[in-house]
Amino acid sequence: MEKTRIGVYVCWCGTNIAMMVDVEAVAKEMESRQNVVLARTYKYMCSDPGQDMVIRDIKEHKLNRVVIAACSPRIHENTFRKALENAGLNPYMLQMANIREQNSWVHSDRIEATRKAKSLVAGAVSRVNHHQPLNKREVPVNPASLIIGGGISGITAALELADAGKRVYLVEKESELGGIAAMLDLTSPHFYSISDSLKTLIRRIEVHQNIKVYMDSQVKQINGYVGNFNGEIKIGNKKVKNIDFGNIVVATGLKPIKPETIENYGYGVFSEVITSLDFEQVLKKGSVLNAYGIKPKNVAIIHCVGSRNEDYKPYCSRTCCMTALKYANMIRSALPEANVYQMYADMRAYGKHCEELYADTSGKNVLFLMYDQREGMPIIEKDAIGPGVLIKFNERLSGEDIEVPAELVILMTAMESGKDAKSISQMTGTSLDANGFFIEKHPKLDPVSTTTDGVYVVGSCQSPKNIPESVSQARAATANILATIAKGYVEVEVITAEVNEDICCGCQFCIQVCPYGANNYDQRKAVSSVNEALCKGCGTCGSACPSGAISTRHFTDKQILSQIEGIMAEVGSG
Amino acid sequence: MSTRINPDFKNELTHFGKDEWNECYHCGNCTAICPLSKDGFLFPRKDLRAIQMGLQDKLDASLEPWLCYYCGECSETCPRDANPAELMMTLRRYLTSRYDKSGLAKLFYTNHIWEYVVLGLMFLAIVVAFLVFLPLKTDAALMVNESGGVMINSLVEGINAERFIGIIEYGDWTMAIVIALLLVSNIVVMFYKSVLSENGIRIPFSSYFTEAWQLVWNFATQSRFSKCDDKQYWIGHLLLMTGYTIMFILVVVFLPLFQIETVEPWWHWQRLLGYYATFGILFFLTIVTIKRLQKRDVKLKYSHPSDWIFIVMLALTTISGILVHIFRLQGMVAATYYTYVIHLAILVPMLMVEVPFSKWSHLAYRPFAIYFARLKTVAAEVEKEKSHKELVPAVGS
Amino acid sequence: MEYNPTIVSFLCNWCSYTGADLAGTSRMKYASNIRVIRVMCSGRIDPTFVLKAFTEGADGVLLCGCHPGDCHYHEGNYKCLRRFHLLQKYLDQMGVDKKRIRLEWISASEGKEFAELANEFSETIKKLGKSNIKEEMKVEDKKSPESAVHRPARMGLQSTVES
Amino acid sequence: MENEVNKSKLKLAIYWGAACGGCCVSVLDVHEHLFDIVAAADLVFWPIALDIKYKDVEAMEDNFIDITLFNGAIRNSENEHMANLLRQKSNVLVAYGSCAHLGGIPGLANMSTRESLFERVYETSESTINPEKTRPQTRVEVPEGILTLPEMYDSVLALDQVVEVDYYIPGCPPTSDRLLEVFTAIVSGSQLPPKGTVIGAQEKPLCDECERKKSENKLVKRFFRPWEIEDDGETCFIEQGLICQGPATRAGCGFRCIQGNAPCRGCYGPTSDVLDPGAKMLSAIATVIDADSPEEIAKVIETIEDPVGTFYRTSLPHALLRKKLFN
Repeated sequence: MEKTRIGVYVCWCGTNIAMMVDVEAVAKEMESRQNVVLARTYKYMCSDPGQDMVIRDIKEHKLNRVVIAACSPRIHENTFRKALENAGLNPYMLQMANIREQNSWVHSDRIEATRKAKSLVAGAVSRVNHHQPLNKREVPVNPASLIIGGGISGITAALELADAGKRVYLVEKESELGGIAAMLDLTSPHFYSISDSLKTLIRRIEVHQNIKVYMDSQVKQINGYVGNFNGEIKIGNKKVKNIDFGNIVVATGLKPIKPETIENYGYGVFSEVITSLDFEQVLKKGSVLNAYGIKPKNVAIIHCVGSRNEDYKPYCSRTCCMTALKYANMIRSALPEANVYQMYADMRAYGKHCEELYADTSGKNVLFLMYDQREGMPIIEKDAIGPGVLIKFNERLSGEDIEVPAELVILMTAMESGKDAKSISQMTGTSLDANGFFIEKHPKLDPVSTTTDGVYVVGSCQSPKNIPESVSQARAATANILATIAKGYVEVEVITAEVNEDICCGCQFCIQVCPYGANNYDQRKAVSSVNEALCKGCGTCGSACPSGAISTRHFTDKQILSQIEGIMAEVGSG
Repeated sequence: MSTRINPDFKNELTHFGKDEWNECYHCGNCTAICPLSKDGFLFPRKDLRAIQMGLQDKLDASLEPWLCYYCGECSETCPRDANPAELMMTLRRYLTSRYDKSGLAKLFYTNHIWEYVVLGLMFLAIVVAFLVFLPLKTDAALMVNESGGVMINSLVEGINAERFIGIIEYGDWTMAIVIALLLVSNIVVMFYKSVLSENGIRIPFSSYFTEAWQLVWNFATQSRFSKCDDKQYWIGHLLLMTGYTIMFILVVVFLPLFQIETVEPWWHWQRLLGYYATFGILFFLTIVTIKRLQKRDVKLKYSHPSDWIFIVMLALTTISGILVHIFRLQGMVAATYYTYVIHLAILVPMLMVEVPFSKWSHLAYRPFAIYFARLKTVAAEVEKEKSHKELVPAVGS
Repeated sequence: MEYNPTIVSFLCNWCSYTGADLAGTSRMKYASNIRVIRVMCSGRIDPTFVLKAFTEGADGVLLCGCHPGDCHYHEGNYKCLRRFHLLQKYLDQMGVDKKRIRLEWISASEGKEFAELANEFSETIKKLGKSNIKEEMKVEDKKSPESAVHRPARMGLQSTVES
Repeated sequence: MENEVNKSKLKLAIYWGAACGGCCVSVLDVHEHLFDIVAAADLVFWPIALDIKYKDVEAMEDNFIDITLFNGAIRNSENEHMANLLRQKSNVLVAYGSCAHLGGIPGLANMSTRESLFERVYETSESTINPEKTRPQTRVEVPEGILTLPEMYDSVLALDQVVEVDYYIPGCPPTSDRLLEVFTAIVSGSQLPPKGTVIGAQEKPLCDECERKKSENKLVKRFFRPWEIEDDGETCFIEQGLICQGPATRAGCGFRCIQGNAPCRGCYGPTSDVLDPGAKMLSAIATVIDADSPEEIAKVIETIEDPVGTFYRTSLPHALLRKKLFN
């Protein structure tokens, strides 16, 4: 058997690590560990010269295991795996020790931080001894895609893929396509008629030979893995259709919260009080009237109804400020004499041409009144002397307690994730954040992928978004999908469970444990087997296997136990 | 107690100058830059907010517009070009109209035709009065004294010099008393609105006297203009105020000493004072006229008709006064008489209209506002000491 | 000087490890005695790991996974929860203070919560004092030095290091 | 000493440490095959059957004995002394049976201290009258001389925790068939497996042999002790809520317990890759608890009355936590 030869590299990360950790001492300590051939430090291991150093050492010193003590493996594990690969070593012969995010950045005692770094690196050294080469696997990609949700994002994604000649299954739970966008009259900040544009897009979808639309339908089950999914669609109330597809675009969007739950606004009590989507319907009819059919002299638009409020939704619903400004403009056109009030908590005009809309609108005799959610939200009461209601609150910019009469009150209601987000996230193996929105793979660098390969989340199912953002995301996801289809194959998870058939006794503990149905009982051999294509490598079955027959590649008992031994081994101080 | 907002109020204010109240989004830059602003004293944003929301009572009680000396830094810093400095100017005009219970100030500011008409009528009245009751002697050419100057008090037909100066002095005093009464009544209203109307305020009686020096000092020196970076503005106001005051005192109080038949040598104190006053006023007028026309300096960029009326009237008064002096020294009898009549026909309406009802009044309201603000601060300090509680000072000084 | 314990922590890759990384990127300071071992899912945490950590000298063991319902692998964290409860009962029976092992849910966004948890658990363990498990479990070496080197394959791990 | 032994025959020793004697009996259970053994080997030491003294063993040359089958755990200084002695005198030392292998049933004494055991046995047990609280002493001087007794240790150890062991034959007791197989293999001179190997047992766990019907439906709402439930005689015990160590235990016993409708207790020990069989089984059992909330889980766990006795019945001294902590 080839002799184990380990190279240890401790990164300074400029001063990020070196300031709090004595990197030289860490490297020196590792030199004496069993099988360690060399231990070096370098300013930036992830830089090209840093990687080249590893590659050179692997070749010159015949290293066959590498430990890199640097930042979180979640950031650079792939970088260094590639470096190993470039040096002709199996990429899995690498172990990283996280001495930045979980050490130098969070501790303030240099001696302690150095001691901890030595432990963590010792753990990695101990572990890497037991690493085994793992080989990548490639599977073909089914060029068809499933799109869940027929809003503006789903429609865009469907057309992009279909126009590229790929089969698309579009599943919409309602009986009409268009989602929230279809309920809007004009867009902000440009006042385009979105319904006109949507009609064209929907017509194209309906006649497109590559798109199969399932209306009033829901996805019931999804099995498989990137490139090779299989799903069940329940159409209407009974029919179940089984389809195969290679990628999934989740575009389930969002919905407005029920403002009834926020009692101080009196929604449902006073007919003068309506939601923004109610108002869109009013606007679509062409004239601004309140529920009594009267042209209001005072129109109040209340922002952040349920948004940015710990009691309801802590996040910003993002589209309301601009929509509210749009309303002010439209009311101003329809009723030039009316008083228009914007009751806001903070005005957010972050997008292209949005600040301009704000500036423009504020010049149109619109009164902006600020309230503080923490100090108390506006309370709507019947106006004792006027025809409408009275909105009472402490106006933050003047410090005055004021009353504002209004015959029409528009609530800019918060948006929340769709109610089927939970089940779809479970079916697709994706995660939801604390607010029920889908979590993207990386919020900055990979904003439409998810941690499940082949599943993309676009549009407002991630967080409230405006139309151009949703459209961009849909196109980004489809570009990714078309790239994988063009490539023809995808690489699938190599960190999977494996069964040692010499030990497995067929007790079948592992079968039910697997959330992906990857473990099966082989009646003929009387042992369990793992379908590696389905396995995601969580390792739960390994921990449930009483006989030790199942191990999780790259996270074997031996590897983890030796990491514990390494971490707990005595280290020199200072 | 909550206040019902009045969105129509801002329309009323548009007649006083600035007519756009929406640009401000309350970033607070103006408050940050304003040399008068102190912690918790949201000057000048607070007044702007009161206008936007139509909090009229708040504004009527506000002294801040008078404390502001229009350095213009707020307007220069404003990211939205909301021009808060000009807003304060507008508020000063508005407040002038609110202190005046006769309604004339409001009439003049909101419709300046009326101001022209009143000025014109008074001009005509004085000219007519002179021509009818105090006409030029037919042999006036004889009324030249031995030094070659015109004997101004003896120019009128049928009235001896003593009688004439008595009439003029009587007129002076009448005018001064009328103006003073009007101005004082306005200041009383101002005091009531800005100080007394505030609930629970208790001003220690002694402080009325101990703080009175503020009034005199600020009136005489206009020292708060010196807080602006541009010192020229302060010097201009200082020269104007001193010159103007000297002239006013000489004309009203010491007329018999001043308007005399003999011509004193040029170094005589009377003449020197007169020259100083003339120079002071002219200097100021020249500067503001040029700058108002240039429209570069932010505080002189936005001119209201009332601003120009004041400048023009003051200029005409001064020029006519200079002409009287020149004609007199040159022994030009008729010219002296007619310019004298015109001088009075300009001076009197100017004082009658400007002092209680228009632009001039700010020279009085400003020192009083500082005085009142001091009184309020003293009251607040006493109250604070009494209760040992943290109180936000009502106004800074 | 105050006793400085050693805590071994098992964090799931998707939520808790990311949460701990977030504490780092947010520069939140916390106790330095936590030694983290990354596993893909809290469902991978085998009770053997916990016992091994204790016998190697850990004073406390912290297990963290995604919040219930948020597991990247759907329900691995529930498996962890069940094992944790039975393991606690076993440890209690073995005379090990139950407080030396803790299971908490830390999401990817809960950097602050992780830092607080690390501090809080570190305090708990400091109060409990040094664990005597390693000392107590040591088998006095009654064998000859040569035989001490050799142990059956299934027992040790260092011995199986190919050297 | 001059033993009448045939140099060509294997020299076999059998010794018991802290044991019940069952292992020795298991040797006799080979019945008539005992003659084959005797034909092939000379028994040079076997306290239960032969009158050969310790001093006779001490007198043997090192490695004189070819094979020693050592059964029983190490509980006292005598056990330890003999383990060392036999190690010295034997070519091949075999840990024979659960007690020598992993500590066995006597190992459960590690849940008590020596003091509490003495107190119970010599003072508080219902059948004891000992007002003077007399306890056995390791050394007592009497007029006739000095009497000694072995010193009882505070905890029970498996054989390999005291001396180097060559092979393990697990079981409580090992089945006679397995013993014969091993013996036959040795006699026939076939290649011996690597040192440290468990012999006389299968590599696969017991379920591989077990004839009960197994399925993937392992979820359990509550656990039962054998007397609490009527076993249907054919379904996997675990699926019926009975904790059976079968999946974590080597096959080789012939699933005799299960044939007797009793769940496996794990006497054959874990498979070769398992560090702590109790922890493995504990993990597997916890995984199939059919509850998600902490309260429900705790409720199900209440039905596992004695985790140590359940999961470490025959392996406690060899577990990661090999004894209870008394603080």
